[in-house]
Amino acid sequence: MINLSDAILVLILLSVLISLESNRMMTLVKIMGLQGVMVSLVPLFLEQHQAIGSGGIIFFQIMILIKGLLIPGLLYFAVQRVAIKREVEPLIGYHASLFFGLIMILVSLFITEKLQLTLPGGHSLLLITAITTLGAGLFLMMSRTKAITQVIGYLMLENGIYLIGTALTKQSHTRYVVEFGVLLDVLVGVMIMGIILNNINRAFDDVDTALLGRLKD
Amino acid sequence: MLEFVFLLPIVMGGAAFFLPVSLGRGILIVAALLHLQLTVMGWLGKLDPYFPDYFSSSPEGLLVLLVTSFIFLFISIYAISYMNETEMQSEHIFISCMLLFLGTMSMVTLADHPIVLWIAIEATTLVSAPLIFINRSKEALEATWKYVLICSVGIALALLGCFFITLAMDIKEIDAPLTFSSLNAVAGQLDPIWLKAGFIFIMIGFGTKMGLAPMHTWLPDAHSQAPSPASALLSGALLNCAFLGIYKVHVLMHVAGLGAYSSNILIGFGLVSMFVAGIFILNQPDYKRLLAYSSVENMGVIAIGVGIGGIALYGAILHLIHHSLIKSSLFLSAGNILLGFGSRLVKKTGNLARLFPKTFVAFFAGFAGVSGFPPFGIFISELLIIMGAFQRGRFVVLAGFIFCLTLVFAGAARIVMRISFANAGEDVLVEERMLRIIPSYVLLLTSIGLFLWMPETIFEVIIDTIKVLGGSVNG
Amino acid sequence: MDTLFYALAVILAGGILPLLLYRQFKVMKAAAVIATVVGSMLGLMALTPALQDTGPPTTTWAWQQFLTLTFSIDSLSVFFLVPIFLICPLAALYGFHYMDKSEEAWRIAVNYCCLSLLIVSMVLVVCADSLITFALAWEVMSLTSYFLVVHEFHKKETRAAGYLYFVFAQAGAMCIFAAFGLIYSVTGSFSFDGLDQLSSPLKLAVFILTLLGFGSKAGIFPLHIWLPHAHPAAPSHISAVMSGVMIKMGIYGIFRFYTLLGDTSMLPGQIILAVGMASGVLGVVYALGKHDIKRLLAYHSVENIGIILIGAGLGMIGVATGNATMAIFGFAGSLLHVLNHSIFKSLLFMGAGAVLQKTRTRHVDELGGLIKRMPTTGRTFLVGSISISGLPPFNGFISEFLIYFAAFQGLTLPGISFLFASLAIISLAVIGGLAAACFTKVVGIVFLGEPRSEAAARASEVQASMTLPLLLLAVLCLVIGIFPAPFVELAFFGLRDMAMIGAIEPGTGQVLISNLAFAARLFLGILLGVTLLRRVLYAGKEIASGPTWGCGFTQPNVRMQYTGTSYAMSIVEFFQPFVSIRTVYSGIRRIFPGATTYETRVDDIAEIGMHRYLLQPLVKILDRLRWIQHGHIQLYIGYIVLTIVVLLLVF
Amino acid sequence: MESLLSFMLALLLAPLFPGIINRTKAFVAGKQGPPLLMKYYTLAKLCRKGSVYSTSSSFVFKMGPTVSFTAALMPLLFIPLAGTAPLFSFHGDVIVLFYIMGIGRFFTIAAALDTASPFEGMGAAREAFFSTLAEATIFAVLILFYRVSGSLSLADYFHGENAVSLAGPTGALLLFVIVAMFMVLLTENSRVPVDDPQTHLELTMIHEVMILDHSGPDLALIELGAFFKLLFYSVFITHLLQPPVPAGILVNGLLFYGILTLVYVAVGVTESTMARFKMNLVPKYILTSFTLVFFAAILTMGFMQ
Repeated sequence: MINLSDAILVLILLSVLISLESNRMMTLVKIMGLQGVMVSLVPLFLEQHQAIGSGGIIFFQIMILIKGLLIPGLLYFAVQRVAIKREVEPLIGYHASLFFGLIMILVSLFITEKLQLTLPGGHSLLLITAITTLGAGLFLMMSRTKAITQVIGYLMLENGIYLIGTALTKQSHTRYVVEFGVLLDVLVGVMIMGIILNNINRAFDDVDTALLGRLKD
Repeated sequence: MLEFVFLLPIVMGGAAFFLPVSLGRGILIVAALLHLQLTVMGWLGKLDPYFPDYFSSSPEGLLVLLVTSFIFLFISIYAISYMNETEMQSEHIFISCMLLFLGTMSMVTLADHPIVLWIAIEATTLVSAPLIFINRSKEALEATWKYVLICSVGIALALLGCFFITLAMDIKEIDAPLTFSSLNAVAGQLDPIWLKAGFIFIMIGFGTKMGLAPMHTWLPDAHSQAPSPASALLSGALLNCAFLGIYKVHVLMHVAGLGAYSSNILIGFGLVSMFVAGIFILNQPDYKRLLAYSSVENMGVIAIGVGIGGIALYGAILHLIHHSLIKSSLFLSAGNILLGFGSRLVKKTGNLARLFPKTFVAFFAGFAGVSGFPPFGIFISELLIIMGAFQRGRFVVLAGFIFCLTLVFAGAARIVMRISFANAGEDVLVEERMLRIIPSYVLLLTSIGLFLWMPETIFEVIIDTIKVLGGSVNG
Repeated sequence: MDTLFYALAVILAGGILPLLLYRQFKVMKAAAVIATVVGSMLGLMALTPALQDTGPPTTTWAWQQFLTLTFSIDSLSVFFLVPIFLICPLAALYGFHYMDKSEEAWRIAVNYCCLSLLIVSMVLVVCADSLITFALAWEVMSLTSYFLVVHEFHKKETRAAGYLYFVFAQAGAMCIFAAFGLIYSVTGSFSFDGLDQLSSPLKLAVFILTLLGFGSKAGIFPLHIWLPHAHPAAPSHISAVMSGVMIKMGIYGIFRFYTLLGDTSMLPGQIILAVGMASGVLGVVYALGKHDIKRLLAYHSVENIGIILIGAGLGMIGVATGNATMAIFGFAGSLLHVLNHSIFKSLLFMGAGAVLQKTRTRHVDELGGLIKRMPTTGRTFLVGSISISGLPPFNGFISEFLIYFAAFQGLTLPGISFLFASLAIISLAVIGGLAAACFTKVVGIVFLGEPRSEAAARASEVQASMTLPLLLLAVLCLVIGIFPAPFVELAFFGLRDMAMIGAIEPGTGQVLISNLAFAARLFLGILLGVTLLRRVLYAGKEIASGPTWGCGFTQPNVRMQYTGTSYAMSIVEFFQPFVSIRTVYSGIRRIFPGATTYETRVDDIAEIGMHRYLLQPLVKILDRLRWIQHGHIQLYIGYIVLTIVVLLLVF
Repeated sequence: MESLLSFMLALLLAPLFPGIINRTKAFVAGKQGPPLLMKYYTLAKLCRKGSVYSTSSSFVFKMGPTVSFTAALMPLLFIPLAGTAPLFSFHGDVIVLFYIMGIGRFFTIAAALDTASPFEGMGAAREAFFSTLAEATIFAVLILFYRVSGSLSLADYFHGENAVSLAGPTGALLLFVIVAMFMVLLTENSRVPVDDPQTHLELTMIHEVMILDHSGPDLALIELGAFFKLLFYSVFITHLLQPPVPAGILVNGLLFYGILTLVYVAVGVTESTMARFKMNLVPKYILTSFTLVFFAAILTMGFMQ
């Protein structure tokens, strides 16, 4: 079982790295879908979450549906409708981004090592993955000009946080109702962002954030 | 059932979306009135939570709820006239989102479970986004985009903070329900390192929403671009809700014996916020942004007051109440100015005293109030914060506090005077209407009223609120 | 105390009635004036019992559950209440005809409302007996006086002046609040009790903070910058109230907190004395350099505040060195000068207002010959000028004499105190001389000689409601000068409750004062005799009139008269490093020169310093920081990340 | 009674002394000079005449001579003359007197400005400036005297127990005062080198130009006032110079008037041997006198402790 969860985690890491160096919007969206599914699966393979009731099963199904299908689907439509140029248009080049991803992994490794003392053991890879995902999400938001990439970055950040949540906390606290609420928020968030993007596109004929710099002092 | 307080506006908001516009306005007022009634019932202790695991009525929550509900009523009255005047296109969306906004904010005030609190705060962001870009101008879209994205990122980090707090519990193998009330009970046993980490992330997360610098960047954009009733709500109600999240965790930290740590962080953010606000208030060309930065500054004041504790804590809570009343009134007046002159730029306005005498009185009184002149409550709150700061020996903080207050005052006074007195053309786009004047007057008069006579119940609730943090009015 | 509150209620009614009656212009003004006058008389009546016994008991109102508003009157309060109740009704009366534009009825109503609020708040400041009460009244005073300053807000310079005043008032208030916070942190209560329990470094800190706060209100150098802008901007009767009464609240604050702190060390006295000397000398030098009559008067307020502080500083040094006579006379002279200044300064401002109303100009060099056209205004202004120059037999001399007397007492002290005392004497002498020079300039250029402009030539006397206050105040100047005893007694009475001075024996200085009165009367007597002698000498003589002797020049015209600028320039140049003189001279060019201009401006170094070394750098730094709000969302998210990193690393 | 007589005598003699100055100057210049009683003739002539008033002037112009005369007369009531006690005296009278002289100056200046003449305005400006500076010197003298005698009245300075005198313990310091007071005398009474009463160019005058428009008895009052003022300052210096002689009133009186005459002669000699300063040097000159006295006053710190 452990091997399987590790495999998933490695896949997530890989998806993060690929997203950092991907130059096509569509690829990015697809990777996000994959990552969403993976992230949703992780808790199922963790030891302390073995006993999952029927409510849990339903919840995870919904979660996979939302993270793996609904949200990427939304993004997919958004890209199709909105982005005229399908390039990612980075502020920081792809190679540098990839390099950053590697550094991020190292940093997460370092943080995890440091935190090992105070953590219940056995989750080092999970934690590394989570922190890397989180960091990469923030990095994507800061280093790409397209507004959609920022939504994607946000999702990645969310995934990272979710992973840390699963890694660190006992399931008993976070009831499914609550987690569902969180999920719903994310979904609605992405929807709202999509609506705004749509409007922005109509108003500016583009969704480049370079155009979104008029409000300043 | 306590949950009615937020369910009612949410349901009515949902209904308003589908009902015809003419009915929607009625629903807005009726919902506001009903909500106020429910709030009062909540105050009287008539309502018990149906899901005590998630919701409860804490004194700080009740305070914020009352303020929110009160100012919402008057903002909605204003909004009706405002919508008339601007011939708003998607009025049903606006009304519906206003109500949803009220509902989610009420949910924040009643939430007792950290993650439920988180969900509610994130929900406020989402339902308020349409309020900002309702007129779909380029600037409004940009502002909304920044608002949603930055707040979402910030709040996502707060979720991480929530997880850390849970972890602080798990590590020590404590088995207690994850609610603030029960956390406070076991606070002493929580793992301090993770608690600190949790506080940092929650501080940054909700601090983003509260508008503390340097995470405040969305605030001036969103507040200036939103239609004035929405700005008033954002500034007067939403920021308080975010503050509530921080406050609850600060209480937890305090009970866990880490109060000094969280206090220092709060004070740091407070000072930075005040200073940053000062930078931008000086020579600010846009008066709605001015008000927005003033909100940043006042959130800083509240953070500092809470961080200092003691009598300053009472001052901070008082500041919160009065700031909400006065700032929302100011935004409503700003709405009238915007309607009258058709521009947010200070240099396009002027001579308010002659052209819009009623708005002028409200606007200037609001400015005097927010600058700490009597007879407005901010006079007391700022005085108490200064006194508290000395009592705790925080001289450097105090020096910064006073410097920033003066800086902000100097900057704002210049612009307010320009708007009020400078010579301008005689063209007026939209005349003043009583319906758009009375709400701002009522809000100001409420502040004056609370300055002259503080009802015993409110006083006691404030004392209840600050008791946990060791705050009292006797130093 | 009750009578006092009734008086305040009446005065407040005088503020609220105009708001309701503004449609009937005359009725509105009359209502305001009558209520203010009646209220003030009631207020003066309320003081009489306080003069006899220890004063009415403290009045306390509970407020905001845990705060109390406490009012009480001690002898110091009584003394400061006198000018409030004396000058304010006269100013209100003066305003009746001064504000004569019926189309501005609403604004004038607001003006009366603010004036009455200002009076009430000043009374409350003086009666306040707890920190929170004081702060409250203080802030109301600042706010209402601000509204009075911006009464003529359609003028750009008025707005600028109002802004400057507002910022200074608020910054000063912040300093005062800080001092209160410091006090509260030690005593743990909002009352005035227990201030003397503070440790001496804390006392000094409180003293300096209050000095900054009260000093900026009183207009001490270099915190006086707002004053020469705000006073000219306000309507003249408001200038009279502000300059005559309101800035004295700053002096009151200094006195009050000095008494409360009971700090008997040397430093406070030395600081106050040094500040007083700087304000006094520089105030009058700048006044000499100004040609706007109201601005000039405003600088004289700085000067007189300086004299008042010299007195107070000498008193404090007297207390510190145990020299009771010096302490008593220093403080008494200071207090009496507060009263005197309020009288002659409001007289002068009202006189200037009359000139302004009739000629529409405040520039000295565009006036002239007004004493023939406005006889009452001119004569009363002359009286005010002599009084403010501190010359006998008028009131200004009495208070300056007391201060001199204290300073001479200080000469017997050893070391540094001797130096301070002698510097005080020299400063007083120089201030006196320069003030006389300045007021000969004002009187000579504005009221004497020939009119320098059409407007001045066409001026006529103002209406009765404006001349009546002028006459009353002028008479008061002379009365205090000739019959000083009761007023000096009043000043001594004002000191009664200042514990550190010790009990003042009744009859202190009685001989001195009667001698002063004697000298004044002797002077007047001889003057009368000489006047009669002159009559006799002229009896039956031929009196002719003709043009002024032009020293050989046969076509003199009014433009050839000496101007105020040239009159003062050589004196101002003497003080050069402390005064900045800018000369703009286009020079004479070509063989047949065209029109040339020559202009000099005398600038305030405090103002220049504040702009150059404080504001400009600050604004520059803050402007640089504006890139924070740079507009791009990537950067904004970067801030959040940075904050996390910093917090995680630091903590 | 003898005080009153002595006072009357001084008043009578006041116009005589300027005659001495003129005779001294004439003597040094090798000329015959005007008669000693010239000033009396002038006064008498002026009193017989009527006046011409400028149409520009007001009542202030007419008040000028009266007030300045009164102000000049007052100090003589308070200063000991020829060994007799003054008519009036009280603690603090010096301050009052110098301020009363101030009001005299105030009206002189106001009257000058009342004529609307540019020349008179110019003179007034100079008068106002220089007398302010001289006032500083005078008050520095008062500081010194207070240190020495502990009193504030002219009578106590020169007649009391702790009278200031060259023979006293601080006599050396008085040398400074004598020099400085002499300089003040020249300044306050518009003598060379500060002002030249004999000049013919109005532009260079100070005091004389201010009274250009006065005529008749008014001018007489001004002139007489000026003599009183000069007398007061000279008496002041005389007292400092006069050695304490334990003899009768007559001897002291004669000694007093002898020294007084010498002071006037000294003024005459100064006028004969010096030229008038450039206007911009005058402030420096007065400041020198101030520095001298203030230095002396500071020195008393050493003497007294």
